Amino acid sequence: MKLSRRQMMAAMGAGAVGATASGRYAFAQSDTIKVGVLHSLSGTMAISETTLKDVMLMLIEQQNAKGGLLGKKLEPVVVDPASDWPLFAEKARELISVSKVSAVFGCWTSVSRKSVLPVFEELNSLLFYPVQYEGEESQRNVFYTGAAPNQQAIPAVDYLKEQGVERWVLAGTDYVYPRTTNKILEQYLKDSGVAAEDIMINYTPFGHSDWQTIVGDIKSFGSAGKKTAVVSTINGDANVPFYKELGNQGVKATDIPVVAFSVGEEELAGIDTAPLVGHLAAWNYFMSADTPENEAFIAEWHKFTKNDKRVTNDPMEAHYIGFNMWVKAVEAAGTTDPDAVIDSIVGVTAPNLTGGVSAMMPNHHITKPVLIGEIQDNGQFDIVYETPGLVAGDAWSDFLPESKPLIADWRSPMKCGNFNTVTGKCGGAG
Amino acid sequence: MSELRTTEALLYLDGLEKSFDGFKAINGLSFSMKAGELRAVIGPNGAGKTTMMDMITGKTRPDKGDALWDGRIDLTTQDEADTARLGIGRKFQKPTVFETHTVEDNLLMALKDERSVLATLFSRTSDAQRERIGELLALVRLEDRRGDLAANLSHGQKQWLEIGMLLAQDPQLLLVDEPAAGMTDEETMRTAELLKGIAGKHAVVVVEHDMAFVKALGCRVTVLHQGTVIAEGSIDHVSANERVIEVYLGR
Amino acid sequence: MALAPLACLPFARLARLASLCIALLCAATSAQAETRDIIARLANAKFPVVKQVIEDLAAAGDPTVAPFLRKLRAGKVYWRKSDRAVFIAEREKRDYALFDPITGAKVDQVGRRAAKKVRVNNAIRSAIDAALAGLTLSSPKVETRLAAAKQLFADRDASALPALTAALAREKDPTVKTAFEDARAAILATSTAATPSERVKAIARLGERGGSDSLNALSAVDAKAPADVLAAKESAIAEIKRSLAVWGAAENIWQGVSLGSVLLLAAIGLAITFGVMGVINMAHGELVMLGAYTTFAVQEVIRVSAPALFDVSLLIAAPLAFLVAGGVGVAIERGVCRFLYGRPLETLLATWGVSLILQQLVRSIFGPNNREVGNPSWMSGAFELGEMTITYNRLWILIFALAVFALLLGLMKRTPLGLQMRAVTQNRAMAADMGVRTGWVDAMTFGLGAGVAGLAGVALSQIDNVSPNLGQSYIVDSFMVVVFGGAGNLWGALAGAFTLGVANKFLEPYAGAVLGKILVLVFIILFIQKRPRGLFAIRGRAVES
Amino acid sequence: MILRALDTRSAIFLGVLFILAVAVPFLNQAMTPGSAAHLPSFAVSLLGKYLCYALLAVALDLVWGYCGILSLGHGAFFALGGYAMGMHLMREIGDRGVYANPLLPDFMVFLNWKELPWFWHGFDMFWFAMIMVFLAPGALAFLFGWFAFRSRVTGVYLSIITQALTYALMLAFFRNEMGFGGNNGLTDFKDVLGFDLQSDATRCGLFVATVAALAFGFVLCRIITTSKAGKVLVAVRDAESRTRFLGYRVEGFKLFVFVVSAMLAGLAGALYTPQVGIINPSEFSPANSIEIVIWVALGGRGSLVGAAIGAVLVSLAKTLLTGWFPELWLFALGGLFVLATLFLPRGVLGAVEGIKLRRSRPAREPAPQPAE
Repeated sequence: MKLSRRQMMAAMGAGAVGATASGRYAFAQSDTIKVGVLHSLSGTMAISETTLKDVMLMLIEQQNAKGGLLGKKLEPVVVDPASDWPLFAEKARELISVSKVSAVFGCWTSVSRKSVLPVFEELNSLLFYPVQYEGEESQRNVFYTGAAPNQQAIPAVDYLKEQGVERWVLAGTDYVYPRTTNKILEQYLKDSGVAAEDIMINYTPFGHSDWQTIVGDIKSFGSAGKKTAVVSTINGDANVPFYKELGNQGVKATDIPVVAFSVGEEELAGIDTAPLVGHLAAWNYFMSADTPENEAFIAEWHKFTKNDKRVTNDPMEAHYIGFNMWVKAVEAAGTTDPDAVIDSIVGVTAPNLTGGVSAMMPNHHITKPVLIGEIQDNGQFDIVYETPGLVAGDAWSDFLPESKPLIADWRSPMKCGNFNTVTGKCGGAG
Repeated sequence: MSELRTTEALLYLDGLEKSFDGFKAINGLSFSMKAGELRAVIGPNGAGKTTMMDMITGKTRPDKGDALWDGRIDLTTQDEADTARLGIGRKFQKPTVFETHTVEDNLLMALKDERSVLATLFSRTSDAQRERIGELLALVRLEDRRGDLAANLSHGQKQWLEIGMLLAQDPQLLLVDEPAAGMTDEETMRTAELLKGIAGKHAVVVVEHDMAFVKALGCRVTVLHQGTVIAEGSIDHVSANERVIEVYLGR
Repeated sequence: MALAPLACLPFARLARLASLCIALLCAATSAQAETRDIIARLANAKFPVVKQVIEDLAAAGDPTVAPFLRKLRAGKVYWRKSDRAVFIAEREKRDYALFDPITGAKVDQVGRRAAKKVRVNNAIRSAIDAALAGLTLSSPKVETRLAAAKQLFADRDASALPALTAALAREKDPTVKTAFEDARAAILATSTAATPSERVKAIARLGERGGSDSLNALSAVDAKAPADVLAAKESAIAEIKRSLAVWGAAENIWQGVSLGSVLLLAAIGLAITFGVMGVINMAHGELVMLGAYTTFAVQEVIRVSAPALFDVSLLIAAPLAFLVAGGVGVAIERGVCRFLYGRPLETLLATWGVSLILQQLVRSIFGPNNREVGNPSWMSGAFELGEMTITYNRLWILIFALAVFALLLGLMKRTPLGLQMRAVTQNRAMAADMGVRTGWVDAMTFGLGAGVAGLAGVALSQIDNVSPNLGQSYIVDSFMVVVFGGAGNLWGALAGAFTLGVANKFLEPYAGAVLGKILVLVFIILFIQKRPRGLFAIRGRAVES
Repeated sequence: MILRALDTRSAIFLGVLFILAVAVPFLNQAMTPGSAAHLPSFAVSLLGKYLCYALLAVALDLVWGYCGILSLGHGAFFALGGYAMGMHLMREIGDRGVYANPLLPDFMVFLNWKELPWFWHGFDMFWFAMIMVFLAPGALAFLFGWFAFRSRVTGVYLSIITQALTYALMLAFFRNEMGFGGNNGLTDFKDVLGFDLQSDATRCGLFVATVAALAFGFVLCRIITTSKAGKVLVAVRDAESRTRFLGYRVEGFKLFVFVVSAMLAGLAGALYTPQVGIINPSEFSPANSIEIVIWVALGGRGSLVGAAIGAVLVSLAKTLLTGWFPELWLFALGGLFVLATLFLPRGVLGAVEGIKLRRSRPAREPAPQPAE
């Protein structure tokens, strides 16, 4: 009877799926805590995400060297969602229900996060998401260790205004993060008295490689007698040709500075930065941050990758903070049970790499300093501005009419990701 | 257009012209056929024989000139499927049959029947059709290959199958392009017999190089050269024509 | 210094002269001491202090400080923690070599942690640029004076006006003189201190000068200026905008041609493998990528072993890229494609598999990140043609694309290999009968197409990412070009690439980059309906059967 | 007509589908979780996804395998069906979105849309959405086919412009102004027809619906391919101009199968969306469409069962390899494609047949000698 059922399963082709399952179960027998790593190792996003997989492996190795967690060793489970968004959901499901991981560190793009979100909700697991994003979200099972718009975009604009910028180009790749960020910035700029004709908004497709027209447009927009700056939410690959075109067309940072939210040390590694000196980026971490923690982290990273040319960047620091917060929360709860960790993690603090101590807020975002860096000719950033204290991540922007009344608080008794302060109800506008 | 012609001619071509990239393939071609007539068209390479057939069947549109079918229908506005439905069947120089279909299916698809998508989707083969296929198979001597894939036929058998398919369409006019190419002498003579047998009931135009074959057909011959008719008449008449001799021997 | 004549002078005079010299030297030294005092304030200075220091240096007007300012701008100025002295520093292995800020003499070498950088930001760099412009107005070098004039034009700093006027009076070089006058006009036009008539004259001058920087200066004329000044401003702006519109169209064409040259390079190899051989090579993009990575590897080697050769790195990389990509192409042809002739769609599948393998291979060897490929100096920057900015890299890529095209055309038309290629394409069996080694010709043709893809990679490395995804982003566009132009025809690829490039660039300003691209694709789809075999189809009976 | 369409192989295939439809929900629902016989929910969704792909492959095989139209843009029809279903699921969310806007989906709210775009109307009704699942891809296929087939665009040219079609659509759907959620696409679905999408029962229900759809699509394609029209299709594939000279309007036949195939692809997409929980523009990417072609080629072009098997095999390989060798799986997958085209020119099913034939042949007649 049992045999025949097995045969039946094999005949259905489900056998192979079952085989992966049982293969994984075999590992699960050993006394380890599993940590899922869900970053694309192939496809278009591999360029950014592979590093994050490496940093997770390093952090887990370090934790194990310190004796593991709750007396057990940590075991990383790495899968490749291949920059394929539905595959992210499938792999998340596999990590949680087949590999039985206690927490997952992963995703880069918003769409990949959106894709896995229902899975984490349904199977009640934990996701640590390390990348700056558009906000407008707070989910019980997700911890946002990257920047929300108020932790990156708004301080950057403030800095430029201080530098005398009066005319703004908001240039971005056409997807949800730039769209939302630019909506927020547009509102913010208008609120602070910038006229509509002094704002130019431009969107380009993913992987846009011919920037001649747009750089030309920026130049002519900048020749209206007012100090002009570009706020760039241009994503990933498109940045290299954009900066090359800027450099070659002679747009200098002293004339029209470009402040970018998606360009970090990794992206600059592919460009000759000499013509770009002085262009800016806003992040919560720069490799050039002069602190002992950072120096140690970079040394470990070089040792781990056996390559002292590898750079570090902001999402890596986000994973560093997120992982340490998870470790502390698990230690505090005494278990890796997601419900217990969700309860214990709010308020947990972990040192960041820029000399401060970040804390997990009730809305599952963390406090971070905001740094503005200028590109140097060696591919690094020189920090020219730092917020005086840490800024708490705001899940719901105050500059979008519909999200203004919303707040998130996952502690008892509210336990709500979109509480409407006007109607006093959980669940949006009510 | 005179009344006389419209009543008499099944196919009437007048002053056709066609050029490809400056090269005049057809240059003032006029030609007409009566119903049931057997006609051979000869001419050296590049004389415009195939292009003429292309124009009759709607594959190529002439730049200038008239092409009338049955005195009423302007052929220059019809495409291949239209002309086939009007009753013009065509055999290619290279035998073209449906190789992954059986011999029977090849004929079945050629049989005169509704050709629309819906009709074919719901069509069932009737006994009468099966019987007709049997007759055709006998005519082209392929009775014992009925269930075989057409791909497995010999070259000559494919030629005959294609002729069989033409007949299955029951056309008023058959255009046959070099039917004897690649055939043994015996097969060639048999093919001539076959075509002669068909003529009368159907009008037939045979394009051929093989003079022996043309002689065996024993019909009126039209000689094409540089896209125009240079002689027409019995085989003896045209072979005596100086122009024809010059064209054939002069190069 | 003229020491030799001194020796033959009578003693008394010599003594007098010596005392004069000492006095002068003292004056110089005291000026220098003042400069040093100002510079010393840079130790551990915040940005506003640094800015003030620069302004003070500019006000002191000592031109010998210019090199120091340049070093400061480049982030090479450090202060020693032990005594807060300020130096120019150069990295020497793990240490810093410290140089005197004025004389440039080496004075010390300290550990990495013993000195700290004087930090600069954009505002400071701008201030330095302005200061340098003021200090270098009387520089002996023409270029330096021109640069100073340009900077003053952009800054429109009224405080520089007296120095500028003085420099203008001294100036002999006509070009520089014009530039000074332009800068003066820009300052006067926007200065509220100038008289209205002066301003109107200055504005008129700017209007005649034209260009977007004049527009910039004119736009900065404040709205509270007298009516006649404002009227002059409006008419001047209108005039400039008119000429800019004309130049804008020219610029569109140039950008379209440039985009077309990129498309041509990406597609021309495909025109050979796909057009001539009928092989749908989905790995074409990856061959382009291999070319780009070859360039990267060459530059790496040069960086390490022979930095002097950097400017010729592309010339070295081009033949290597051709060989690498061509070699891989021959391997693909011999290993995969030759078994699939006559089944073009199967080659699509197999080469798709090859493309996945190549991508992953490069990812495993070079890592998934972008790799830096530098522009040699002759491909950096831009020049102005009227109101158009033409960047050197794009200009060279256009030239390169046309050269590759011409070479290929010559190869196909005039060499035995080309003849054999065409023979095999037109009638494989007959070519084989006539003694053409068809297998060898196939391999060479495919290798040629692949090699050209490698060349495209060298060019693309100059404007785009060098990452394992490089090829993927060009493959669809390349197919569009070949199909639009008409497969099997090099001229078709040329016409197709430039048509699509220019069309794209003309649509972009109106429809935006995304919609523009969509419209071009829709246009291609519709165009193929009209001409099912592309722009330069080989027509006639032979092709159809 | 249906009976005529079903040979032994089809019967076995349908039998397997039937067993799946019964066994999968049973093993998932009736067995206690953790027992060896229990099929995890994860596997149910996964199998459901594979079968959606199988239906898509069957649809492509109808046009490519039987009519010789190599569409490199079939992903577009799949995605359109998916979007039609996704739009319905978005409307089903109603006021349970994060901003609790009863009318507008979340992505419209935070991008400050004030009104529902006109093309979103009607999708709140399931029947309307189901019509659109067929109509949207069908209409696009009709429009495209009408032009392309009448202009006699064939072969590689046709393939490349279908690629242009899906590429253009991808770029269009990426645009946020289009009102389809841009790069993020449509996600956060809550339920379908009142059933919670996160419950295992709904998942099993969707799985059964997918099996039914695959069976339906398969039988429909069998009916078409075994009819006289199917013979005409093959005739078009093998000798298009001969078919024309026999009086068949080739463009009509092509248009017919192209539209049917697009609609089936749309149906597959509609079932795919609720099972994976997201539909976004990357489904339109040319690479996805090429992958569909690879399924069909690998399984066996011109055999509907083969196409379905190819889709399941490749997807299964991808699932397993991305887990087993996250950093090397592309080598394996790429190698698989190369080797399969070189050594299995008629696909897996063709190879199996070949082996059978070779085994049976020596008994009856000597092996055929290669032609001299």
